[in-house]
Amino acid sequence: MDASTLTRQAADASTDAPVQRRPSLAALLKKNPSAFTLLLIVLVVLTVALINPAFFQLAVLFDIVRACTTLGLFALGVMIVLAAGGIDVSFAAIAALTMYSITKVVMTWFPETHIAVILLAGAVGGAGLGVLNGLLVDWLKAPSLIVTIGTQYLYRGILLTFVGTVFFMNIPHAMDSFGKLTLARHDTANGLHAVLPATVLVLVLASVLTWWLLNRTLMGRAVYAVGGSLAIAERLGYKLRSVHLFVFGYAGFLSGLAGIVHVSSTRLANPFDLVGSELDVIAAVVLGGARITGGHGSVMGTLLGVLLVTLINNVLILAGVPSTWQKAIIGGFIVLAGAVFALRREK
Amino acid sequence: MTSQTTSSVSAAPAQEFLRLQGIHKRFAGVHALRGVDLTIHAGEIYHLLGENGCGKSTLIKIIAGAQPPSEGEIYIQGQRVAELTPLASLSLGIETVYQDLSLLPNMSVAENVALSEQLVHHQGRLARLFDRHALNQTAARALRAVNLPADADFLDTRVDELPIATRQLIAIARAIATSARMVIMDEPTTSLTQKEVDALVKVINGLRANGVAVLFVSHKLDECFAIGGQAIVFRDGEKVAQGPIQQFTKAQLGQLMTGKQLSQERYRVDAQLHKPLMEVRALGRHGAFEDVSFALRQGEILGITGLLDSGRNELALALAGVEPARAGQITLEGQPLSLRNPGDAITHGIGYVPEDRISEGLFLDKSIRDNIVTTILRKLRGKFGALDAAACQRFSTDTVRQLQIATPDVDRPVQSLSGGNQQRVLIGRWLAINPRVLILHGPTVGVDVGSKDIIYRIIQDLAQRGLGVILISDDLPELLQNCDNLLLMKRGRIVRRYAVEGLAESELFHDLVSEQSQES
Amino acid sequence: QNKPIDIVTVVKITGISWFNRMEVGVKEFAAANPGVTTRQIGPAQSDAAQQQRLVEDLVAKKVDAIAVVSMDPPTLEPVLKRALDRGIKVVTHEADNQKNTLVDIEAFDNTAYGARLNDRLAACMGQAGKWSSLVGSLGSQSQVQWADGGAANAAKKYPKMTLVDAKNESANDAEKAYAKAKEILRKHPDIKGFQGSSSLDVLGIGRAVEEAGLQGKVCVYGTGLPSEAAKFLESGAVGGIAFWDPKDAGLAMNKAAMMLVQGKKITDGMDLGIPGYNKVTVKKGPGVGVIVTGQAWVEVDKKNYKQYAF
Amino acid sequence: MTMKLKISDPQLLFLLVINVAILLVATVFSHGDFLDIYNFQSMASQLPELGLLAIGVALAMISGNGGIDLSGIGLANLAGVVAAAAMPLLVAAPDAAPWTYTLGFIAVALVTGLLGGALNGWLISRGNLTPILCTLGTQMIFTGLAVVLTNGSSLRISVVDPISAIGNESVLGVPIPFIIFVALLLLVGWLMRYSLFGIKLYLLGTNARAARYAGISQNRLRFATYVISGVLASVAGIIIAARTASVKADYGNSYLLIAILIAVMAGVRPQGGYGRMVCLFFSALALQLLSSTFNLLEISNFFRDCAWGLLLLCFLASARVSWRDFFPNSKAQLRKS
Ligand SMILES: Nc1ncnc2c1ncn2[C@@H]1O[C@H](COP(=O)(O)OP(=O)(O)OP(=O)(O)O)[C@@H](O)[C@H]1O
Ligand SMILES: Nc1ncnc2c1ncn2[C@@H]1O[C@H](COP(=O)(O)OP(=O)(O)OP(=O)(O)O)[C@@H](O)[C@H]1O
Ligand SMILES: [Mg+2]
Ligand SMILES: [Mg+2]
Repeated sequence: MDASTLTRQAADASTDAPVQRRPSLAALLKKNPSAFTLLLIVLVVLTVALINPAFFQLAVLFDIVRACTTLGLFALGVMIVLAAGGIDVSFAAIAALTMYSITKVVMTWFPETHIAVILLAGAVGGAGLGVLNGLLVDWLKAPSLIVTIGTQYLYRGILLTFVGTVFFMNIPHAMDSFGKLTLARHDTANGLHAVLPATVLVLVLASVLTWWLLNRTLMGRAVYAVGGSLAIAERLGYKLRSVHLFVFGYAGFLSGLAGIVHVSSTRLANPFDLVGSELDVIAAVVLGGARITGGHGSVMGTLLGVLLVTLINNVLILAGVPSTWQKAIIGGFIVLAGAVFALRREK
Repeated sequence: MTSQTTSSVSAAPAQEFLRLQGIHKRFAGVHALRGVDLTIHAGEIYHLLGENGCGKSTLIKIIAGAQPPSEGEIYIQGQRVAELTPLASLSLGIETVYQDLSLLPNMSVAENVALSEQLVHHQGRLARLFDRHALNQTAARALRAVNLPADADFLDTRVDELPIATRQLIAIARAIATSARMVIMDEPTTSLTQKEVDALVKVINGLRANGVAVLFVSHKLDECFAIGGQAIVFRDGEKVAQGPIQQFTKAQLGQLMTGKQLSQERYRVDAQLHKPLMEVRALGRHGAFEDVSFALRQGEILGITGLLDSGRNELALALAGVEPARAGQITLEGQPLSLRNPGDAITHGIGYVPEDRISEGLFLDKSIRDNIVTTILRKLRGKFGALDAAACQRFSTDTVRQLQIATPDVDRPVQSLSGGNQQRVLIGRWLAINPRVLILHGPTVGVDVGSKDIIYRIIQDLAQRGLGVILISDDLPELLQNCDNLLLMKRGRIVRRYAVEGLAESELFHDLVSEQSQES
Repeated sequence: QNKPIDIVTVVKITGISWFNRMEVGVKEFAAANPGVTTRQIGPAQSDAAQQQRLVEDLVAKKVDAIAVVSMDPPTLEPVLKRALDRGIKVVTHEADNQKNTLVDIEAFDNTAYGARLNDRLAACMGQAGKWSSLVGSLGSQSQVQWADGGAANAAKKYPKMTLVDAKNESANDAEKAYAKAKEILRKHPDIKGFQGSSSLDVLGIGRAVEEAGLQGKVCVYGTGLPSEAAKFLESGAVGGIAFWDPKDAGLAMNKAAMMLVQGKKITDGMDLGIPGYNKVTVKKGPGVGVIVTGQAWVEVDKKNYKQYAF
Repeated sequence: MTMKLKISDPQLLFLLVINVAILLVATVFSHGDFLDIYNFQSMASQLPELGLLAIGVALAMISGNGGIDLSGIGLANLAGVVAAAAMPLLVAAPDAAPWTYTLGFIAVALVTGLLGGALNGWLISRGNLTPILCTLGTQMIFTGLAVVLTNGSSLRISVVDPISAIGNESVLGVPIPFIIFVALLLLVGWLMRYSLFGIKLYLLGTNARAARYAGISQNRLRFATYVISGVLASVAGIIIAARTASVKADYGNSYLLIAILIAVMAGVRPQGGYGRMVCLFFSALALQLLSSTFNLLEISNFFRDCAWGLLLLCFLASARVSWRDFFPNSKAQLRKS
């Protein structure tokens, strides 16, 4: 048989089926789901700037970047879990448990601890709880949504029953000064300071690390493999347990960091904080192009999704929306963004 | 790629690579393998033959480490392997093309083909760097070996954007991407065209020449004869025969596999074609098929064939209302139809048995009964609009009896049936609507000889009762054994029409693979 | 008669400083009154529905008296009615619109409290300029009354003050309060004052002000707890706070409950023997019971906050 | 055949055991106080709000394709708020026409729920939105609109006899909300088991593609699912309004996760195709029993959260340990989330 026809035919087959091979806008968007998120961000920015030109100032940018930090750390963790085909709703409880316990321990016994040690402790503590999630998911062979609903209740219950409920106004000195540390400072015309806090660096580093893990290590590839199909990945030799432990552990790791960053930047440790923000984070990640069904998600997209959600949450007063209308407007926007995203999925 | 070191082995007397001893596999309630002894030598080709559900895939999964045996011992190169994990199996050089392909839909072609190499190289440890350059190189080499393009664009394409035939080739490419010692192929040719199969045969011969053992599973006996090697015949989880395949005749193999005599005869006899039933005029959907016209009479079995991407799939989907046509007209008994969705087709008595019974047909963990009555729920309504449970039970039990579906009761999940029985359940579902036209798309893909026989008899019986049957298939003997008339499609158009009676397979085959593209 | 009087205090949410302080009062009351057992419970989330369920279970248990700090008075009406029907004595706090209560204890008049905070804010602002207000949630009756009381006060007395973007919701979250304050600062760079309502509001606003380097230029007043707001009072980011001592409120509620169980009445001008409730005014409430109002509010600033250790 | 299935259902068995265990523990530790008729009435009237919302969540999950309904409690509140705001305009003197007021209230609330559910259904089935994203958004829209209508504070409704009866009275000792809940649960259970809707929904949830090929119209089914869920939410809203004599935009904001908890503990499969209403009932009952027991025994409410979490994990563990060998397929089914 002549092999050349076969090659041609196979090549035909491979190019015909995905018809949109032309370099059109539609094709670009299809290949790059985060482009949609970017588009939405630009739209919001333009709209708000039109309503209130005061929006265009460095100070607002600083505020928004700052507000992204904790949400961003959570979102990266959730994204990696989604990419591996799971879902995690316990991350906020992990963050709350680690940040509060660590603050309490440091305050009570080691008030002079260096911030690096505290961050490390947060990361390790969070990773530990995350690994427990991973072990349970792996051992119980149950959907991670169910498992993490269980551990969410468990972690929060443990925190509030056994660790404490009263918030600390006085946080360890190291955390306080970490929260105040600034990267850049900008004085507005009317004498207001706007600062870009150093806590943002944690998000930047975490993003770089996440990107590197996902794209440059075998583990990163394994995450997508398992997200693509758990059964197939297993039979191709991927160790599911390692992947489960890794993704949930890593999500926990980021949550632990997020908790410490949260305490440092709010400069108080409130055990009731953070829990309740789970769905917003998941919404941000999904708006960043990850899929609930697994196997997809990128660092860039996730950061854009976070930016989009933060933006919506932080421009309503600037845009002059009365406080009673704000919730409905945010909801409307999420639906709208979801609809735009759904258009992408249709051919 | 196949390694240099093993190629020297082929000259020497064949070495034992793998030995299975007393392998049993029990699933809850099923004894799938019953004491299998098997030896695989390097540089030899083996054909694992047997009916659906006789345990072929199970055996393969055990060798590949995907499932542990319940009992029995595995020796590889003389060494006993206590626990064979997928990774261990891969490390020992056993590569598998699974029946379901086992490709990761969300990952790129390159990753699907070559990521395993790096995984195995690092012994499954994931805390290692990933080498994209090496990945692309390995992938490109393997893809070229199966005649797929290897440019950067194709390497980066996501697998779920590719047609099934290309995917099957990618799965094969994965198996030969690294220096395997043994390659297992579980029905690798189900969606390949003859040309692609021929190319695969070359690949297999290349492997053998390099001292690689090949374990090949196919229900298409002709392929097996063409490839040559050892035949291993399974029946009900036991090995019943082994020997050079050329020593057997097809009939013998069939008998060994089923335990009964099978006919090679034409099933279609005494055709009685009645008045015109369905007429399709200038049907088209841009980019899929154009200007398709044909007529179907009551009691007629009309075959449609063509290579992959010939538009026959799309035509079938249009007739079933799944992806409606944009141009042209369909009339049924003189009435023009508009088929916008499968519901419309059902209303007009057009039934469609889809090609991929797992993803398009069955509700695997639902009962056989639910799977059969799916299309006639409305008719089985009783009091208060509720489903009449007794009627459902009666109806599905009748169907099970008529179609000889092997199950003690209809409450079992349909996934507990073997392939051939599942297919019959699906056919039963469509017979339930009392169709005037029944479209069967690859009704015997992955179905063994015994089940095929039953399915063909059912088809004949339907035609006898005055239905119009459209049989879409690329199994030429199947078409020749069953049809009255036959349409050949290429590039979305009908290029030739045949009356099947007396048509020779060689002529049909020649037309199928020739470059001719205009209807003559 | 031998059975001790069983009084249960139900708070809005359990565990936070405010209600821990109240629990001190609740326990103190039992210690001081033999023959009375008291305890305090509250939901784990700030949700009116959860509080309603707790009260429901107490009614089923048939305790002698229930003292409730209502999350949302109207939602508790039917269950409190059932309590009364079952002979359980009901005392409420922060619920002057509660109908099914025998005694509602108010530390002070809410509108007057809001106005008073606003007066202090105005004094700091020089009675002129833009100001804004925050509330924990729009659903919180008393906090909205304080914010509205402040707004009405300013509208009446200080024509040069303009209220902008009023009643922003902070969701009882210091971080959200901070973000809202920041956004208001961006929108109105010339803003002069903030009035907070939830005890977490001043913490968030204070931080925003401090970060912008506006201590002393922007005035921040609101409800708060001395221990929590200390940092910002010291730095000058928060000018002053006001509160009432939850411990005393707890004592007052339990006292009233005990008196009800014993069949005694609270009359106008009575001394409950608790600071701030030495000369209570009693007026008829919207329902069957009375509203007992004290003069229990406390105003502190940088100078004197240390006197209060909670 | 039905009996055989019922007993062999591991979820149901587990839930029954749990319910009995909690009941026993509560009785022993409370020295019998728990077995008070009033206590049971009280629990029975607390159960329906959450139970109805959980049915909505369960239906959405069963429909597959990542189905979930996060907007239930938001819609319940909105339905109550719209009715409470609209009725004074329609019926000037509620006390003079109590029945008109009540029926009007119910009608307006139901229509609101219907429309809200239809919005969800339309967005998800036609607009192709990811259910979790869509219902998160609409949840905010519903709550937000209720805030706009009420300025956030609670709104009292006219406590006329019929409406108050819905929330607070009993028939033969059984609280009316409970009767409503059980009736609706039975109705939905019947629908799921015997009606074309239910059977098709299970099939759709199991394999959407196969359902399409078999002529089952997904869009219509999904739409109907969310509409039913919306209507159930509005019934919850009516019960809440009647039981609290008021409506409020953010009442029950903690119900969102609890409703999901009830559904998953009932064994509803998050990826679709499976879920039983009997199990849902016992799952809701278990949580209610546990919660009331803890209140009775004066155990911290925070610890209750712990216990719920543990209970759920035990439930999963029990399925893993003892029934694995008997249900080889459950492993594969349970896997992916
Ligand atoms: N996944 C499963 N779970 C439980 N039981 C199963 C499962 N798969 C198969 N079985 C049982 O094993 C029995 C044996 O099926 P088997 O594959 O031998 O049928 P068969 O006669 O070979 O079918 P065919 O004629 O189509 O090849 C089936 O009847 C079924 O009850
Ligand atoms: N996971 C499982 N659980 C229960 N039974 C199973 C399972 N996998 C396979 N079986 C049963 O084991 C028997 C052998 O199945 P197997 O897949 O090996 O057949 P096969 O020979 O590959 O058939 P086919 O030609 O249809 O691929 C069948 O009865 C099948 O139903
Ligand atoms: Mg068989
Ligand atoms: Mg097989």
